Amino acid sequence: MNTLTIILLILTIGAAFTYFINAVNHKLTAISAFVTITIATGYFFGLAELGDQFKFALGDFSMQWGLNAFSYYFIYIVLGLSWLALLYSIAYMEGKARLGYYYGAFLLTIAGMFGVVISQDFISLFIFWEIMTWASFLLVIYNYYYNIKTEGMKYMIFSAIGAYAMLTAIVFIHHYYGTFLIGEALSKGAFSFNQHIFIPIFLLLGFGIKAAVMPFHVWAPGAYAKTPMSFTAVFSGALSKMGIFGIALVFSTYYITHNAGGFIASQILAWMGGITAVMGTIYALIQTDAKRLLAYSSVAQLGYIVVGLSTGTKLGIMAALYLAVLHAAFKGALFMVAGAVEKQAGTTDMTKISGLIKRMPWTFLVALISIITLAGVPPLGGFVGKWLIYEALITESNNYFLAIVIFFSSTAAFLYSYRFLFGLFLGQEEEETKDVKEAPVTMLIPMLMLSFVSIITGVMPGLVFNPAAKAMNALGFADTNWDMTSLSNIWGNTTDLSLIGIFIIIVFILGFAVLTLKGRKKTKSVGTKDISSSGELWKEGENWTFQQDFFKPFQRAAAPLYKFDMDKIWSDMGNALEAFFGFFRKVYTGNGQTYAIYVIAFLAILLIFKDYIFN
Amino acid sequence: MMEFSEIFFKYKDLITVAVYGTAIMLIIIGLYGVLLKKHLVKIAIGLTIMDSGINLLFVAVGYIQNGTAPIFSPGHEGDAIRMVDPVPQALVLTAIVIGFAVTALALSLIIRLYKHHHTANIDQINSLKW
Amino acid sequence: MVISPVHYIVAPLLAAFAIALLSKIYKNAARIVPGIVLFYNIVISLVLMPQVLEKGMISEVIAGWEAPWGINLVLTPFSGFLTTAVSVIGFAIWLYGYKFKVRLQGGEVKYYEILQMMMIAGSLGVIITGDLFNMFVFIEIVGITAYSLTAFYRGRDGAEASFKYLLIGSLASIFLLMGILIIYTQTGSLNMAQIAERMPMVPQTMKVTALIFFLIALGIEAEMFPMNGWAPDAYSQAPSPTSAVFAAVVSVAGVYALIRVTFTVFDVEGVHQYLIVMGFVTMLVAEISAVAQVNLKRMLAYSSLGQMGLVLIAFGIGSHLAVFGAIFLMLNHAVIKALLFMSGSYFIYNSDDKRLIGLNGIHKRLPFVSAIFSIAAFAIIGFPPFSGFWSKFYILIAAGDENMIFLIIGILMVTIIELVYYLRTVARIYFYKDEVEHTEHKPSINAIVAMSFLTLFIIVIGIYPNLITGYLHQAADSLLDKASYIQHILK
Amino acid sequence: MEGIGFEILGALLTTILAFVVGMFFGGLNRKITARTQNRVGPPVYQNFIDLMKLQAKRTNIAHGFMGHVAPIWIIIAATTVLMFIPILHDGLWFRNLTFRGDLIFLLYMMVFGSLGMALGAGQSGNPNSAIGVSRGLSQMVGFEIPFVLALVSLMIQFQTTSIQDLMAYQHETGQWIIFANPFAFLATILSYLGMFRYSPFDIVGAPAELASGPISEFGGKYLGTVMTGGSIFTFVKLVLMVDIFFGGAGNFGTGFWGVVAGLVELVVKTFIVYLIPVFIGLVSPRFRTEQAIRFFWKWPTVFGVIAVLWAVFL
Amino acid sequence: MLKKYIIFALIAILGFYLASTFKEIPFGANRLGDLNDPETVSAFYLQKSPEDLHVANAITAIVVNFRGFDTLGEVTVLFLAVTGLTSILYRKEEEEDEEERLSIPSSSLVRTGAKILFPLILVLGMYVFIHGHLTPGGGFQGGAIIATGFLLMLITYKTFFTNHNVMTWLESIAGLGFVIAGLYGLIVYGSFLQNTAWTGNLNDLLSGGLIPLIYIFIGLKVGTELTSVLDILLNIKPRKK
Repeated sequence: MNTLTIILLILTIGAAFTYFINAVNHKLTAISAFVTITIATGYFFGLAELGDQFKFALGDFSMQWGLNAFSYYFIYIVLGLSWLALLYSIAYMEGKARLGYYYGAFLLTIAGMFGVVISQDFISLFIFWEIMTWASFLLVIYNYYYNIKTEGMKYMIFSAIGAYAMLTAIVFIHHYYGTFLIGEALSKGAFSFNQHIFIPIFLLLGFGIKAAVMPFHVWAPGAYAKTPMSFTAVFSGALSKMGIFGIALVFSTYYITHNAGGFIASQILAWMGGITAVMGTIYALIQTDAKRLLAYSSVAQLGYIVVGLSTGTKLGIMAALYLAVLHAAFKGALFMVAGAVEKQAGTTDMTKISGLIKRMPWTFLVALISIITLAGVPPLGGFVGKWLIYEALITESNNYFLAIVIFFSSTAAFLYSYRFLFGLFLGQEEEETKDVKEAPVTMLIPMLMLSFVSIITGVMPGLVFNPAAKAMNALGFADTNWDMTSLSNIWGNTTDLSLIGIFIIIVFILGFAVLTLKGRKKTKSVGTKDISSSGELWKEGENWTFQQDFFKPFQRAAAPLYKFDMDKIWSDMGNALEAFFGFFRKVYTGNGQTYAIYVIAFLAILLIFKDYIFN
Repeated sequence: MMEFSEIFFKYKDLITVAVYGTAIMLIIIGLYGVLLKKHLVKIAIGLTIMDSGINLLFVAVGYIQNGTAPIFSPGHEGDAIRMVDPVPQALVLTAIVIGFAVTALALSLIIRLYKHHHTANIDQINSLKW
Repeated sequence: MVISPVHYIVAPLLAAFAIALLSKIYKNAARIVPGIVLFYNIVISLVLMPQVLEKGMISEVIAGWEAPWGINLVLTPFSGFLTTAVSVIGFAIWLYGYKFKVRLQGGEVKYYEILQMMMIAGSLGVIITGDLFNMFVFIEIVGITAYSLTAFYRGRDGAEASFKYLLIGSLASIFLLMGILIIYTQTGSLNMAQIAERMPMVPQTMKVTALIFFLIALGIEAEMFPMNGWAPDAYSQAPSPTSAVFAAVVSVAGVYALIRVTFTVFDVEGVHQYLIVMGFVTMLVAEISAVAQVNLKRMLAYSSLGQMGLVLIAFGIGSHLAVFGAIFLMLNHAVIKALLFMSGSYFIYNSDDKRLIGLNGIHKRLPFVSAIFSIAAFAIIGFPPFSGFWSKFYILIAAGDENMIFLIIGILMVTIIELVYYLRTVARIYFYKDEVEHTEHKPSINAIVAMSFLTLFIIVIGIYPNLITGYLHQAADSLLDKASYIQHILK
Repeated sequence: MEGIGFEILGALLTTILAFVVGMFFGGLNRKITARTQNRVGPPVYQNFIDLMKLQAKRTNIAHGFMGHVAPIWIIIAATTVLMFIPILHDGLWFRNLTFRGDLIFLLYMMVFGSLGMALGAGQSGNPNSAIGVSRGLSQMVGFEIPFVLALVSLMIQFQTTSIQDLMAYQHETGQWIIFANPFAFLATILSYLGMFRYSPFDIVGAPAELASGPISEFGGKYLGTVMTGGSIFTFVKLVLMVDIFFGGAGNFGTGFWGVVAGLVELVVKTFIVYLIPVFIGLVSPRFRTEQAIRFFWKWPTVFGVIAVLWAVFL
Repeated sequence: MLKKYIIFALIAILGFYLASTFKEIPFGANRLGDLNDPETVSAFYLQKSPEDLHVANAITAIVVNFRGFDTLGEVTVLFLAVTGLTSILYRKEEEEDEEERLSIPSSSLVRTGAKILFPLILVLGMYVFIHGHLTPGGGFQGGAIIATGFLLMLITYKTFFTNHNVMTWLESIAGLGFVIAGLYGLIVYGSFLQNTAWTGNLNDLLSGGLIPLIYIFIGLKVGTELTSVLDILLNIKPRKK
């Protein structure tokens, strides 16, 4: 028996067991789910090693599962993040209804992602892909029916479009190259853009929808925001990375043989990614609900990753892989923060609550670290990703203007980053949130662990670089050695992260000491109601928090960008189709005689054209 | 008094047209009833007319010129050579009975429809649509 | 006495004639005897199938006259596979419907059971007969029973649907007779194998005209697009077990007849393109019409029209893999759609409302049935790991091997339409608040057994299709290998 | 003269120098403004007096943790950037950590301070601060674009991302980059106007409207620290400008007097550059935020694009 | 009205193509081929029915023996039609009301005539299906004749009711008889409906083995079925206004 199959079995059986044990005892549900994922994770990192393979035949097709460095890298994200998210769920989902449903679907989704990553033939890839999709769909519609019609349907339809595009490509790979094995298809150049271009195009469509690339991103914000936060962490952190996984796979041919068609395609995809980043960002910064804000920001971040992938250079792919891990870390943490706030304060609507920093200091700390990472400000991990992308775009593949676009979106990202922190934690302390408690410790632990990842990667990115380099090696890149603590581009300019970190920490400690010690006696700490308000004093029940239309000026300035609303376009298209269907089905007039006339007419037509039809 | 076979030879085409034409005309008339008449009973009648047209075609196709009925009555044992094709007639027997059954069902359905809808106009009986 | 294909027909006939007498002695005979008969059909299949797979095919003659002269019954791996499937599903449906009619009067149950059983028997006859006119007779048996069953409920709509069905159905029988007549005049035979043998000598115009009449007549039975106006009404108005039989048995028989005639009997070019085009049109129109349905059974009916269209497409592609996929899809559709109708009827039964509104939030009352309905819905859309996925996948691969990219894209788009409305339905079941008043009708144990059996089939085949792919390959081969059919029957 | 001690000494010297020069520049700015408005104006060393007054305040109002650390963040930003740009072109003096960071790092480091400031202002809960922050960040999105365009054009043109190399190039060829790529200079100087937040881009602070915006809740030692950091940062920005476009300072050998001459040259150059925003600020009214952003996205961006094209095709 | 003309056009097209098709099939031409070495089924039947089956009426031979399976199916169709009719027109007991059958009171002439004719018609029908294998006619014809007799009675006497019990028994017995006769062949000779070895000699009343027996069954069945159809259709109570 093979390790991979055993892990899949553990996950699926655990899912079923969890689902059914909920009927017995609600307490046990979370426990069994957590035990399952723990066993699976431990088993994997304990026993599975590179090169494990499992071959078998299903139908008339030979299936093959295996583990190479590339998939291993993604399993870090999948299993690690899922483990933390499940740990988080225990407290987060406490007292909610339908726990069996939730945990079962959760484990099933994990199994699906695991399968997608380890499958080395297209059929099992597709099967696991579908399992992953509809299992996650079950979680998207977990919160009952007000979002089945809107978000759930949108998510499912787009996923189906993607999956079926993928299926078409798979079918044609089998037609042209006579194989279902990914490795074989790769070696035969199935993904090359110069022959049978629609195969990689369809595959990219399939994976790109899951990665929420621009014209198809409309499902993502709603789905991320409507799902229970404990799963959204995985949803945006790991599940969307499956799309990244696939895109990297499709481009792996182009990475080795830089052919012209691949270049054009990658450029187009890169620009789509850039537009995605901009769109996600500018829509994120006008949100008033923290969850939607984070959701849009996830779309933007995935845009960066797509850009990194499609540059196809060493730094670019490293940027993508690095950001894949880092985005899992900080965005997972941020969604967990939003979940914690939702659980403790009851809502994440930033116009309703503010000033939670005193109530939930630890949560705020996590949020701060993750937001700094997201904004890409040194000395935390986010900067490394940003640096890699810019260097890749400017120094290696001459996409200067794309670099500007990316820079625009990441500068605008400061706005919503600040909005998130300010809206939830800073600002006036509200009466409503007086008695909000800090989140329970089982929720804090995963968040803190994730933010620790953000911190450590800031000074020692090599921790991520080395496995990522192995993954790139599996993709066909020459294994280049990466320094543990410093970045260097092909022009030989280096940035010494550890030095920066150390320096900043020193200055911080000095400044903090000085500022705190100097006149400590004379420093008196006051609440947020005690402020200089040009003479007038704060009265009971007044709310001075500035939350509505926070970035109105920017909105006015960037008005043209907001004109172009993909969501509306898609919904109009859908309504038009529905109307057409409603009209077309009237061929079935209830009149039996009409049906008879159809028959005779059809007969007459056949008789007239018989020589043309049957010759 | 002419022998039948001579008449047959004389007016072969005419007879052909007459027989086939009658059958086909029956089918067409029945079809006309089915497609254009609004009254359910008339539609059912159209169906039966089509049926009889087909049956007539069968028999006509089975006919062999100046052949006898396929019955070996005493004295005619040997003359299978002059007999018409028996198979279509056998098939027609079956077809007729089936047509009868279908017609009976149709009529019973019409009775019920008339009970429920108080009309026998097929255009007004379309509560199931789309 | 040794078991032979004719038992498929004789046992139900015997039972049908006997029930009238038995029910005078024992009231419940009308309920039980059909079950015994249908179970006996399964036994027959299980006994005959190995021989068929071993010998290639079984041909039995009636009245002791050898193949071209007398009527003969043929069990090729293809038809044998279908008969097995039909018998099993038929038995499952009987088991499901065993208690179904309790709310009607005892007087009716007798007729209902007889008609149901004879409908299944007639479909079996269509599948196993090797004689054109005999096929016509059996099609008529199916038709008569179907008309009667469609109008079985007292409501006014039943009679209307039944009349439409009867109108179109008798047109079908007339055209079928016409085709048979033309063929008979040209070949002087009614035996399919002999006709197929003599077909090359038939002049082209005759051949094509006859083929057209067959295509129309059998297209009506196989629910092809312009001729399938009757289908939604009949499906939606018949009692639910009957709808299940329509979807699972009758349509299978119709498609079988169409395929047998076009593939084996005739040798005309262009039939395959015709099948592909019309199949796609059927599928498209049906699914489009299904989206906006408000009536559950009507929606299911349109969906099964769509599936039939896909089956026709697959047969039209005509390669080994495509035929394989088509047979697989026929099987899957039979099982899954039967399941959908079974579970759906419990929803209707519970909510006293044929419309989809009645499904809102019904899973609270019927968790088991809802689960089965959802699984079946996912399966028919073609989600892995359910059996529906494999058939669709095979068909797509076959289409890909014929390099029909647009066909593939079209099929998948239609599948997305299908996905939309099935998803809405499942969403209603689980995620909507229920407004309408409900009457409490828990599923009876026999229904649960039947449904869970079929569900198990879906899942097991979905996870491990190798269980039946072997038979399917033989079936596809036997359908495509025309020469051996002729040679084997004509000796 | 090597060794870690030397490094630290240099760092301290640099910081002090930057601090002093920055304060004086601030004073000069106020003086010039007064003169042009026919006022006498405060003495040049007025800022030192203010600073001392602030540090000596009786009570300091703290608004919680973020408000407490915000000034430190400004200090961090200023000093880090200072450490990572070369003060003088040659010699070991004031070399600090120059070789360890590149332009992209500097780009991000320069927004570090304003973010920290914004967080601090945010916690104070003063609506004015929040509004100021919103305006400031929006405006930042405005002026960063041309600035980055300019820097990118330079990176492309000289195939490097390190200021060291840029200065080295200017030193070898003797040609200043302002001539090598004038549009880059235009874009940069225009975005500097926004960076300095003098009018017409002073809506962030908006004296007399927002109660001086983000910093309105800061007093005593906090405001003092903020001022310190700000003045250092002013100097840092100028030095960066000079280093990039005006060939940097100090080609007079590594002797003591050479260093002094270099420093003098640096101060002169920086002051000349500093006068540009000052004078523009004198003569121009105040932009609303969106006007400011649109301004930055109009001509400076066009210049930036031209600069990039220039760099690519010339 | 456009639809009408379209339909006319359709019908015309259909008629045209039918005519052009049947033009190719010469009327009255001999398609049987050589009778001694039969190519077509008809020739084979014409050859076999006197020789092997000793049935004078070749059509009977075909209907009952060569293609007896069709006939079985067809009898089933009739049976099912009756069942279907009953189930379609089935009325619950409470709907039942003693409203008498809609029929014009017939004159005494008709009544006496019917009285006299009815047994004769029955006898004629029985004759027809008993001699089905010798003379023209057979089970179907005889059954039809019997049914006409009952029809006569039904429309003449409003009080005349057929005994459903007897009907059921008769038709079931007849149907079972047919199937059992077939099973006899299957059990004894291994082929369903196969005729007995003993077939008498041509043109005897007792010839053709099982064929006359089966035809009698068919006659009974058809007669009863048709009668019950008429009965059911006549017993529909008129719609209440």
